[in-house]
Amino acid sequence: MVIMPLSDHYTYWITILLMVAGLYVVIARSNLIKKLVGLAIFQTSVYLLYIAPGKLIGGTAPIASAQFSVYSNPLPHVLILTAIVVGIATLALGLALVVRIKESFNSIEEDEVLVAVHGDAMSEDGDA
Amino acid sequence: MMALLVLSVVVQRNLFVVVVLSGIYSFLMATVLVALDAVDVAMTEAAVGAGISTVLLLSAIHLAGAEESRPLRYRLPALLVSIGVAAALVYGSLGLPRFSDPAAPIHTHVVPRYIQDGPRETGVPNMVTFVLASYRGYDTFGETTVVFTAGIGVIALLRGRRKKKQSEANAEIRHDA
Amino acid sequence: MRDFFVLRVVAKMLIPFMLIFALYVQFHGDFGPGGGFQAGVIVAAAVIFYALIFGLPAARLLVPDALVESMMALGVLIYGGTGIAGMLLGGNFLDYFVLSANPVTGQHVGIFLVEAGVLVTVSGVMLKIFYVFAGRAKLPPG
Amino acid sequence: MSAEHLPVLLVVVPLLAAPLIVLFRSGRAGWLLAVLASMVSLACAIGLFVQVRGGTVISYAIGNWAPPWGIEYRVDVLNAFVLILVSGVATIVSVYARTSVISEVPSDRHYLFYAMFLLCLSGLLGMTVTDDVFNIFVFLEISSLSGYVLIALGRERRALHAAFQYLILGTIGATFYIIGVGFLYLVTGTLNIVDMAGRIQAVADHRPVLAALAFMTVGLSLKAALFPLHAWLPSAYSTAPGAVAAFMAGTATKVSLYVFIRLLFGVFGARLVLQDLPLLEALSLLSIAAMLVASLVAVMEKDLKRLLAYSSVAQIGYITLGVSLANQDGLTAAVVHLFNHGIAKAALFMLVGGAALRLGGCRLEVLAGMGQRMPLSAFCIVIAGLSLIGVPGTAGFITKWHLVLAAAEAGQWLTIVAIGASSLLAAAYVWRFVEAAYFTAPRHHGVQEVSVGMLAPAVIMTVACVYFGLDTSFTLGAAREAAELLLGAVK
Repeated sequence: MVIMPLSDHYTYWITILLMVAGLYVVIARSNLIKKLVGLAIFQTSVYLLYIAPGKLIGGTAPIASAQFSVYSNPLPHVLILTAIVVGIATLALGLALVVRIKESFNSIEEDEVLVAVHGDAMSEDGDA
Repeated sequence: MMALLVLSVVVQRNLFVVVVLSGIYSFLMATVLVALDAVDVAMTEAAVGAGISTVLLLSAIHLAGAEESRPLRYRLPALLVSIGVAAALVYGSLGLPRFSDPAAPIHTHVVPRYIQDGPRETGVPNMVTFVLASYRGYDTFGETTVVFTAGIGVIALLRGRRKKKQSEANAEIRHDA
Repeated sequence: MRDFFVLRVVAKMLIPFMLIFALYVQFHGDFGPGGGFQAGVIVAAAVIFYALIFGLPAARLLVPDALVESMMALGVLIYGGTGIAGMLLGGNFLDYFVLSANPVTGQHVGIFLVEAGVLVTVSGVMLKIFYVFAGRAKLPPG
Repeated sequence: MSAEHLPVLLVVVPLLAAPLIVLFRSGRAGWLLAVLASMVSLACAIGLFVQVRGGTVISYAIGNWAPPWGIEYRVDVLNAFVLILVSGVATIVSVYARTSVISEVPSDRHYLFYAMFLLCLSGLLGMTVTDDVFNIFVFLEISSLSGYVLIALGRERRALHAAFQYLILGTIGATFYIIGVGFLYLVTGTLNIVDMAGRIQAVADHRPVLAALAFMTVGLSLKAALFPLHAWLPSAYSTAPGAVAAFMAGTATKVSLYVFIRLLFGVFGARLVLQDLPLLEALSLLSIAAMLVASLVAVMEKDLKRLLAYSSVAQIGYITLGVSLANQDGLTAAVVHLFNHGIAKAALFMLVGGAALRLGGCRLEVLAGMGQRMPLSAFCIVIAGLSLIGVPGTAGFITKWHLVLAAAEAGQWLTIVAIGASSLLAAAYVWRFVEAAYFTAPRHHGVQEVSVGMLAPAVIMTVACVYFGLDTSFTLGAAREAAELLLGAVK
């Protein structure tokens, strides 16, 4: 669906919509897991910004072979492979933190955790 | 369709549903990536986005609870930030090369050498593989280190240190210390 | 879950195939899509599959935590070691040309070694993360 | 292995020491390796600095693939200077960390702590030494992920929330940065900074370039805690283990600022005439706001660590103010303040971390009478504090002096007033500590000075604050050369 060049910049705009929706979830929602899902969507959408322009219509996947002479651009693929790995690494760490926050604060809603954090700051004896 | 999915992620409050939706989102993304000739990326996105992330998110939900207790609120500042970001992106994208323009800089600079000489210089036909492991092998070294960092980070955060009542699990964790 | 005899048999049959598929993805990466990262994920998935069917303790007995943790570190060391080897043989860091008398063979060796490094670290980390999360979740023990 | 490999050894030695520590699984061996690897990095950085002094540029092609096809390490006087700061702070803090870690981190995690510390260090060094915009992102993530974990290892449960908040904001920052990289890549076709600077002039449409500048600025400002994007910093620094706060306060934000300066002048400067940009005016306004507002918040703070963290936000304002002036003195001040503020904050967080361990907290009322109970620590805090104010004879004065010169040259008299006001506020927040430590009756009895292992590194760092205020040949010399280099790239 994305490959149809309805307009010259159609693919960019789809990418932008997805990115911004992800970003909105990160900022607006208070549930910590939901924030991480939003973050993942935000990151995933950036992949399209790189990959879509690398496509050449009539080209093929960048694996050299005698039958083809036009290939889509391999460099964005390499960069995005790295970005995917970084994304999952961030997600794993984020979830580990959420689990610890749940165990320590018994909540994963940002506002409730914040109240507890301020409570700790006031009483100056945050438990470990 | 992807946009619809993302919108339902925004609205949906049951985290379990959100996770499943984001898994489907990744899967759709992988399909799009195949259409864009990025087969290696598609394979990884399917394995990571639809596979590992989903498993991780589900186990985290299992540990931390599945229902978002806050009702949906439309927060003006967040909306404004998002709109601002979107505006900047659209503004920037207007000056970008057309879709599938063979004369775009990314197709005329740096990459031609990979495509023309790479298979001969490295003896490997998959361009993604040799750019990844050789020309830009140092990025991949960094990437491996990122994975390693995340691994020991998760250990440092989640090993041991549980409440006493779970001593059975504790004993289990001891033998890796 | 112990009692699902069929599951256990199917699992025993499937897991070797998963590992072979992982090796295929690893080595076929030169010609088709795939490589160390994807193969690493599949190896980890095979063990996770085992853990789901036979229980976490059984999986931990088969692939102990200490081994997994060492794998995480070892992969990075293999990758970095390949880089250092390039330096010792008179090239730059991660210079594969010097790894063999023939530069193209050198590239082959280099790419093979670093992909192996990626495989080891990625499978180790994925598995470890699963162990740690599942250990906390008190997955039904076997 | 000869000297030509220094640029890569600098990063790879700490990076490979980290998995070795994980293999050994011993806290003591981990500490030894961490100290050793940091020292090797420092030695490499000094070796590089000696070579690049006087305008030489060292280029190192990793994998022997010539740039822009491969990844290039490129060292000039600017990043060699930053490398010395980062590896120097790491070396001193790694010695200090031994005691700090034993008292603040559970013992089964000691070796993981040191592995994380080294990964964070190699991430920061890698960001500094590379000439590839995507490679910067990869190493930024290494330092960030390890940074989140290091902060979360703090004793209080607040540390977990601080780390999570930092993870979210840091990842948004990194993603913004990568969006900016995407725009630049799409219009230039390259990722190598030098290559990009050459090709960006030929780009017909300036809209993607401006968007890239905007996204990279916001992304890096998030990582650098530039006002008003500093939300993560105070809670992160005040809840992290002492050694982590000292290390990160001295290095992490500085490296992000370095990358920002490098890209602004090294890539965008070649295309956009800096005087025509509203960005510099905006940066200057935000810097002044940071200097005044954050200092004011610091004056109100009751917790010494949070006070220092807000002071960091204010001091980052000095650096960006120097950048926004974009003249020789301004850039000199910015670069030299990266260093001067880095060592002052590292010293202060080490000292306060030690005091917090002894006295059981670092709210000002808990520190009452510290001047009698822990005379050397308290004295050093005052000395490093004087450097924050910018009293003559300390390193901080050098920065202030050049900032004032730069503002005068640019004819911005109001800016000079703002610098003066911010210095007065700094004097006020340092005075709050003096008042508590010397003019309040002690609450604790039988409290002793911290152990030599913690005190000695902190004292060395404090002495450095004074030394570099008196002998400026190294710091100012390097900063002047770096400023010429940056301005030369723009012309």
